[in-house]
Amino acid sequence: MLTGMGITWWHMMKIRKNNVTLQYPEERWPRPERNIGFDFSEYNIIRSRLQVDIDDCIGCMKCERACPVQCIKIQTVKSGARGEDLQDISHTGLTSNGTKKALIVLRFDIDLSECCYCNLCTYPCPEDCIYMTGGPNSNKHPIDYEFSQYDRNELIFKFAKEVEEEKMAKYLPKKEKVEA
Amino acid sequence: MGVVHGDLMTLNIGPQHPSTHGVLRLRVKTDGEIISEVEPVIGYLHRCFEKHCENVTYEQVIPYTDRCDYIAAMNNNFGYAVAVEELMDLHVPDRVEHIRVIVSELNRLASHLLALGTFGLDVGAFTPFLYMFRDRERILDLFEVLCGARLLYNYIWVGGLSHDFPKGFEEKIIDFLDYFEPQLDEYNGILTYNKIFIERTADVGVLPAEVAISYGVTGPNLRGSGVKWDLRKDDTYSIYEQFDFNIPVGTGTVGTVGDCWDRYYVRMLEMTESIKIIRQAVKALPSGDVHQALPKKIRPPKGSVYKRTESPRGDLGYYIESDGSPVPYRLKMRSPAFTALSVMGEIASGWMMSDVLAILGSLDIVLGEIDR
Amino acid sequence: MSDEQAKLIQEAVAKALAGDMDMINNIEDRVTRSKAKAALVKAKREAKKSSATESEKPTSAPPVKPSAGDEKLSFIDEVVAKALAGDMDAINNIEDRITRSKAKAALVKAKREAKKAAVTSEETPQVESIPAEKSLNQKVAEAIEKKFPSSLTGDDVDGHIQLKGDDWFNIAHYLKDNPDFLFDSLQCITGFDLGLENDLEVRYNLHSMTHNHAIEIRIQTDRKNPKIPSVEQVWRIGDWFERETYDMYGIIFEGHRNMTRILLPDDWEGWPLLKDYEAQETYHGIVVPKVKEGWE
Amino acid sequence: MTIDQLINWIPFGADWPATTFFIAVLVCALIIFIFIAAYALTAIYGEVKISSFMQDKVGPMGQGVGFHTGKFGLLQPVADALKLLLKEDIIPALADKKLFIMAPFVVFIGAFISFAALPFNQHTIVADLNIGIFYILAVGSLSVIGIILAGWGSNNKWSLYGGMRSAAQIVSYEIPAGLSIVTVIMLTGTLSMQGIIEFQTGTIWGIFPNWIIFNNPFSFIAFFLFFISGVAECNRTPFDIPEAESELVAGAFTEYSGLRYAFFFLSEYAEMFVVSAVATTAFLGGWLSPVSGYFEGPVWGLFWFMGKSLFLVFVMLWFRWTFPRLRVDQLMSVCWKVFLPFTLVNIFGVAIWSLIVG
Repeated sequence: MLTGMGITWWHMMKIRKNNVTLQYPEERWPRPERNIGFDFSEYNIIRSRLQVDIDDCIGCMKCERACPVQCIKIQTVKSGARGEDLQDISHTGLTSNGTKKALIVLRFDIDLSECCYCNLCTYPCPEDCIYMTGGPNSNKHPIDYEFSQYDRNELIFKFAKEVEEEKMAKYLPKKEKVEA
Repeated sequence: MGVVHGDLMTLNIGPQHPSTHGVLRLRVKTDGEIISEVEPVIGYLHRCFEKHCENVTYEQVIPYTDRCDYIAAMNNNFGYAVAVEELMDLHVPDRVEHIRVIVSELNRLASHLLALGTFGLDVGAFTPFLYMFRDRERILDLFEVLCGARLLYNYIWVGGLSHDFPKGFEEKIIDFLDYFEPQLDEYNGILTYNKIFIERTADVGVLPAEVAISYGVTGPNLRGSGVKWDLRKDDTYSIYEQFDFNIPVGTGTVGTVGDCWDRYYVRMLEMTESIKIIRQAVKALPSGDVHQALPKKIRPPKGSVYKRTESPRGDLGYYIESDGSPVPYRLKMRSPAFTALSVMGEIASGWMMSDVLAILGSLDIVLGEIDR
Repeated sequence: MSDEQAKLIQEAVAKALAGDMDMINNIEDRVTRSKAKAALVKAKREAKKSSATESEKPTSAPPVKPSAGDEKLSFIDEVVAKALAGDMDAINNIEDRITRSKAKAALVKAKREAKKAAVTSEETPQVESIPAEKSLNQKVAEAIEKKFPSSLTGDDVDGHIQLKGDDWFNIAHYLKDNPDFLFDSLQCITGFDLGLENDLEVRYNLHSMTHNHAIEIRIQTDRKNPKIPSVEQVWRIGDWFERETYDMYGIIFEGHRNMTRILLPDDWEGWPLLKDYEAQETYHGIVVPKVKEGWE
Repeated sequence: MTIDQLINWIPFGADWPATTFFIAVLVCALIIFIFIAAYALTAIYGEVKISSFMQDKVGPMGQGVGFHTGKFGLLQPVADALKLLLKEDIIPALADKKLFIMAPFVVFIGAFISFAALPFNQHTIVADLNIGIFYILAVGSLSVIGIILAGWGSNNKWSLYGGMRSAAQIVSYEIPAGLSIVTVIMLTGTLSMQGIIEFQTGTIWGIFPNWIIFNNPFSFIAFFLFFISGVAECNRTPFDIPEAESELVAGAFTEYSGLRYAFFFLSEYAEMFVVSAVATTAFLGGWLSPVSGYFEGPVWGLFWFMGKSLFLVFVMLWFRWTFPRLRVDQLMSVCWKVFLPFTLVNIFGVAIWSLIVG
């Protein structure tokens, strides 16, 4: 009986600072590495939010296939010439590591309300353009895990570039244009 | 027990009860304190895991296995990966095996800490719960460094791992173990040998060995009843035979063999065993590339396999039938908590109200795994 | 297609087979000419196939692929055979790029088969060297056959034991009480849907704590009204496993004391894990699939 | 500053005796109510803060942005009070309205009245009844009725459980508490609180203060018995079965919210203070200073009295964060099979002791 009381007494007396509660509004995560000694850039990854650099995306849809919950939707269309820059719809022909882009990404939506943050989509991506923000990728995009919305549909992040209809019509495949 | 028998009232220890460890309803017939019949009602957390697995490729099943037993997700991944690897008879490099053992033993510590903490809560002791969670926080931090997530890791893949240990990770594990070892006897001091705790748990909810075997109870609950059965030793998988650790068995030091206290104490001893395993595994950690044996396209040959691994709650069995396509034809997960809960009806009738909840806490069930 | 046109085509094809192609070429009506040509190709292929079968190579030559010209295929076979024997230059100096890559692929396939054949050959001797200790499955199968004649259906016993469903209850008792089997713990019951039309199957994984050995027993029942005797009295866990299999597959276990759904709500229609299962639209007015605009 | 001194202190008191008496009582009641409210809030804050130290948590910290709970969470009690006052008072549809509304007040009255006889100082006592301690024990059991009303009134099975359990617990623990007080009365011979404290003045062998706890071994045991059964009486761990979170959600108080819940809360802490106050008066020499010669005087008296009882309240907090909960039948068996015989033996022992020692 008394040993138990002894322990709580000892705990009370020795107020140790390494308790693990995190004062959220002030100490934002990733908190200063108090007790495990790892700076958050040394983390393997941090599962915060998916971010896509659309300029690098060549529309290969590997991430769409890899997603276990099918929460990524991509639509692409063949661009005129391979690797050609199309200024008016701000479509860059070359990716950052020089590969030529043959497809224009019309739509690249990730539904973050359904995403299970398993990070399976970032591995197959040849251009490494889909990644989790922060941690080792913090040079590409600072960490962002505060993206809650009031309406569920706003959680559908649209990464493709917004382009007016008639400008894009020029690049839609010919026969589709005939019927429209 | 009860001499006075008024008319029995059915009472719902309903899905939103503070100590049912999740969404479980106990339909209970009682006439005041003494509970004459307990019938667990499950299915509130059913997410058709097995139907999902029939439409998703082998790599994509892993995040689903995480979400079954979300307290010991590493052990689930491990069990699934071992099952598929046996189906494809794929051999994994040594370093991956060692890391898998380290990581799932760490997850076993975290899961036992949670189990013992909430068991203390059910019996009313509030402080040990917080001590145990403070230490569990450390393990979750380590996992966070390793694979980004704290609870659902998607770390152990079929044929290898998603990430390797970051630089200096082994020292951090050893530091944690050195810090954690003395904490164990602090828990013993405050809870295990506490007179009221012993009074509340000794001789309560006694589970005899044959009943346990017939109900398919496995893991710490079975070992609490005195049966020496641990898959890591008896049906070894991965490289567990390289480590020497013994299997604690309930001996009824306080009450009879197989009561709540035994199940609690077996988990406490198991933690010291896990620490031993982790130390040996970290010492013997070879170098190598963890992505080496990751198959490009997982297409197991036709056939079926039933593989069991030791999760913190017992035998976690995967029955996988593959028809050669990259999508499993049928995947059945045998969940240890499912069988542990089935024995609840048998051992919990006839006890008082607060004992029924103590027995439930000692069985350490997780509803995500029961309802799949 | 009028009959004289058919006659004309047959005649042209016969001539072309004999080598005189101009008869076909100068059929003026475009349609019949194309038909004739098609007939000619078909005729040639039959001829090829009949000649190919008797010239089948003894070595595990790559299977004859119907693609490309037939003579090219036999050429690849020889080259691969030579390469297998170690003389690689035959393959390297094939000038036509496509055939060379085909030959190389064929070579790789041949090598893999050869390796596999070698591996299996190593294993098999081990099994034969200790014929005395029959595998556990055979022992159990024989025991069951002795006690309950005509209850074994499948013959292939190494992976699992196929049983007929009818007296499964006393077989279960027998397996549990027989001293040298002592299967006292039922590890897992797996419901199984063999395909759209064919029947359902239930697989029992039994394990013995004392002898520490395990077997798997499969019982098939037809799809229309699936019925299997329940083993709930033998192994108490059977109660919940069977209720779950009933819940997912609709297999009714006779003799089960409380045959109700365990996971799904009691008034849910349909058996979810069947291959031909469609989820019901609304359940008590709640629309089952989540509607989300701006998507799909 | 008892009530009668107050009466002749009021200037025009003489010609309307009834109203002045009423005013005096009103004033005292107000003072006590404010004291209880203030004490309860600090006790809540104390409990949360101390428990956070004991459990390695941070507890209510208030630094930084936004309207938080002050520097070290000092505003936490204010925040709690505001929350309780502003929260909506839900009355369950099928609840038995009258009982449901009446219950919290009955419980609070039980605790509130017993403050009247507590001797805060040599002469600051609301009513120095000559049956002081007996009055407190009698009134203390009033709150049981309130809890049963709450349990029955909120018309759900769980609170009925809680109500019945607490009824059994409090009633059965009144007996050992009462009997251990009997040992004190046998020594002091008087029932009035001030009288008991007078008896404890002076020293034994010059150094020990002549408190009843050191008087003889039996009264030493009687102190612990009284204190533990007092803890059981106000439903604190290890006897907090009526509102056991893990079993009965919140026992009899499940359906309450807002102001009504505040009253339950207040009465629980008030009850704790009453029990520890009676323990200090009866055993630890109320407002007497441990070093008999020095630190006398009214202000010091108040300090000693508050210090001792708050220390005992702290011990109750300490119990809460260390011990698991007893089961109901164990609770009963401990009370009837262990405490009762002990107290009887105590009484017998003290009787012989006072005979021999004289």
